Amino acid sequence: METVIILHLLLGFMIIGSIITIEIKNMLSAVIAVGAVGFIVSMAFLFLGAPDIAITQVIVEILSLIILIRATINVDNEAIEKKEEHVLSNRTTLIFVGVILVFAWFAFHSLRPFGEPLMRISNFYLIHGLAEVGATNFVTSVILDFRAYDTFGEAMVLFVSISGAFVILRRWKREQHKDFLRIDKEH
Amino acid sequence: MTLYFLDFVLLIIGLYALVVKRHIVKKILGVAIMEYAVNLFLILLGFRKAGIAPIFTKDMDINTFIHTAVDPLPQALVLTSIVIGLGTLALMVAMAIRLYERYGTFDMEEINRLRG
Amino acid sequence: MKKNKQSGMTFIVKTITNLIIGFMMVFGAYIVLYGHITPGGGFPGGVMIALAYILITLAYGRKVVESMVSGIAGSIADDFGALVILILGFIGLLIGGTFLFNFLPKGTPFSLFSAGNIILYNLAITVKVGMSLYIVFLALAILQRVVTEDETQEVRK
Amino acid sequence: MTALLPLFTAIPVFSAILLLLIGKFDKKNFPRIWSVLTSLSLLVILAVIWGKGTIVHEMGGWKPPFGVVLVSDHLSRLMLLIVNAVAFLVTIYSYIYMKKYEDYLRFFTLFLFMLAGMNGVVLTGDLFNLYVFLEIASIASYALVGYGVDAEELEASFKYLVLGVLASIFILFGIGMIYSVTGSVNMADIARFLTANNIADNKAVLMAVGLFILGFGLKGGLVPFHAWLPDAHSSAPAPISAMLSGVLIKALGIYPLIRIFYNVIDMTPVISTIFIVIGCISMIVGALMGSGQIDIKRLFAFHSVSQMGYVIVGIGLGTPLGIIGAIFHLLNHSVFKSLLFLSSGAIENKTGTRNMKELGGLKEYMPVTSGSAIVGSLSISGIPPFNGFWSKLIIILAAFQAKNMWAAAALVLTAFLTLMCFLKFLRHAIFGEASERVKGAKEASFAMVFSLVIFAVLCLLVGIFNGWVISNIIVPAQSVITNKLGYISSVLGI
Repeated sequence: METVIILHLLLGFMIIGSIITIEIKNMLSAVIAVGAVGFIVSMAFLFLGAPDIAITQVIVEILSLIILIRATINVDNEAIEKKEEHVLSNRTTLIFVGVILVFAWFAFHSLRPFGEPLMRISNFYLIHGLAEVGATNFVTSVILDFRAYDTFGEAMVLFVSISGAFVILRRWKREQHKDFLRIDKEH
Repeated sequence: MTLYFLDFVLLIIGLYALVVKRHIVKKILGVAIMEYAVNLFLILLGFRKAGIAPIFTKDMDINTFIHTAVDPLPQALVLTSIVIGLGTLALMVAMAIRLYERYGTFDMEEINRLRG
Repeated sequence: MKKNKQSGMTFIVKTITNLIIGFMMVFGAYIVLYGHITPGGGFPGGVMIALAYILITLAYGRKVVESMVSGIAGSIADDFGALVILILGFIGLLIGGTFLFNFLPKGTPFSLFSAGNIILYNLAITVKVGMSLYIVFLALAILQRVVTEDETQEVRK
Repeated sequence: MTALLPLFTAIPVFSAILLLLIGKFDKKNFPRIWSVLTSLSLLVILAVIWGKGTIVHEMGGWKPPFGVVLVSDHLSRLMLLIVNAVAFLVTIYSYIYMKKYEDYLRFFTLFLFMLAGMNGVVLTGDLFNLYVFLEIASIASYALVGYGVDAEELEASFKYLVLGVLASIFILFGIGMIYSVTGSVNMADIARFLTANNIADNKAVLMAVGLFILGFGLKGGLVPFHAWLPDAHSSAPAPISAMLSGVLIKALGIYPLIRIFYNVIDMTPVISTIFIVIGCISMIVGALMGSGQIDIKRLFAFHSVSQMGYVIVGIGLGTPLGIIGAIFHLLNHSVFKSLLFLSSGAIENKTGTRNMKELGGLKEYMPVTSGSAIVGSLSISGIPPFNGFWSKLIIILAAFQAKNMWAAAALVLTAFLTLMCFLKFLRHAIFGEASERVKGAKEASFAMVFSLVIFAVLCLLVGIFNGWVISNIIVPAQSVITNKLGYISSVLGI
């Protein structure tokens, strides 16, 4: 029973942390605040019985913090003071968000109650996992044998995003006819 | 229920940051928060009351293990989506750096205006 | 590791890095190799080993790390990691008739070689994830220095 | 036969990785030749498995609801035909076009990954697997849109990236909700569970439906979320905007909507009205905003939004005739829209500008390109002998048959607006007196002209033999869509 209380606490901290992330002025402290939210998420995974995911979350969290700090360290870190709300006036966003939250509240009531998952497929994994795959870590047996195609696809996702980042980051001197291609702005 | 709802509030906060904030890095942080919210939601779905991690150890009995282990399927999905989130984050930071190099500012409104 | 004084961070950070690197590599290798017995797996282990190299980059600067694992070697290792996964998939297709079929013997549950080619997948994913994240960090680091040079103040890198 | 299905994603990935390895030594010719061969081999495999009924491939040897399963029924094969045929012709086109950019090794790598991602989305029978391959194709297309690393391209690809990630997060949240209610991620198993327990009206499924419409609608460029499409499609290199408009928004946006709302969750009247309303708004807004454009690529991009509105209206009608019209228009749109974008690429390559006001009299200097552009414009505005006319006609008839007068009116109005807009394009760019920029231009090189001519001939042939095309390709796909129980039994084998 106390895990539910702890989880409520953690989720509360997460919400506070993300509000701090959004409203804080200095960019570096916003990145640190997101790191804090990430680590609380990893703690929540531990309480929810997912050690694999907690380890992965912590490690990926550290790496994304390093990459984010790398992006914001040498540039002007002050947020933009100019008028913030440009997309939607405050009232319409609040009404829109209010409607979504109310509908979500009723939708979540018709989900399975917290703590009783409908284990239709996972029971097969738990029963047959040890005999047919032989791995005692059932999450790994699901990842690398029952649903190996997902992990194959996901290893390729990382591969694509790395070569995509290289495409964006390559130093490339386009030939001088670049302005030739430019659409004439003054028309 | 309230856990799902609080998690959805976290998602809405990330969405708010993504849509309203003008600073590119704030948008990236908004995306990161939304990724956390979705991953946590998937794991919350798989939790079993008084459930243990789906790791079978020597001193366990297989039958009690099957009835108390937490659902391993959402964990497999979340492992994949965490790494996808890392991939998109790397791409976004690369683009943010190049945008800053080209436009000299992280302000999305400024960039839209300059782009004409 | 040759300790060139002018690049990298302060002396304290360097000594701490020397102490931590060994532990990080061993722990990463443990997580990868025992991924199918205890929590862990290819991804966290790979990222941990990449973090060890990134720590050296931060502490000692890019030159030191490039001498150990150069960008080209990293990208080739990255491609080989992905190729191994694909080849395992194709072998599974030939032997078992379905893509990514687990064709190796399953062994006894708690021993190291116990889950067929899960351990091979784990190793391939470790090499791939570790090397590709290391390279992308190098790319981000290189570009970052160019940006700062435009602002004509030499950042100690 | 079932062993061939995983090759559709494995071969492009394998050749992309090989490209990176061998490309380090030979940057110039190997990447281009190798990717043309790869897309050709995929077409050959498709020809081998073409007429074979529903083929199911269980990944890793596990029975469907427990492992990931690849399902190739008539609808998937139709989408595979669209994806791989356009990809093959675009690869030939970019054989010469990419000379303008020095480093095209990574271009072809990302192109092959995008192709693998789209094939993965179209073939998979598993909801989460669809999300993973949707991510592969999207991330590859984000990087490809920003390939020129120019100020505008970077800004356009960043906006596309942010909205794309937003859509993926909504889709994943929807998958989570469906998983919680039905306990499974396999599409056929979800469909069986929902029909067995007839809980299709419980609120969680309704919210998941909303999230799917939001997510896939954004990927498909429908109106409330089309903000990224004109910028991304106009600032991308021409072969990429042809792939994006011609194929990507269909394979990642429209196909999942069809598959989920016909084979997994029932198409309730509420959802069909939502589809029709979104479709009509997309049509009209796309056509209106398209008519005001000067840059020909932005004009084509806006018309992509309005043509997708046609398809969504056809699907929303729900009647067999409406679905036949929608799928036929999907096929036609991918042919003539890729043709238009490739011809705009050829024009831009030779005259250096995409501004309609500065072009003019292209028919003397670039006869073949302008000829194909004329064919493309006529078929998009629905002039009889060409393919666009027949599919628009079927959708309009379906709207009348379904007594949906609002949709029919919107359909006819948009057809008229599209016609006006493309006549303006033809008058400015192709006919009229030649501006000084056009005088120096000579015909595009052979590879580019080759794929333009093939697309134009396809437009004409499909237009003339539409009877054969409808009965042999479109009707089987439509029968798969409306036959939900058939899908469940063929996949799960019960």
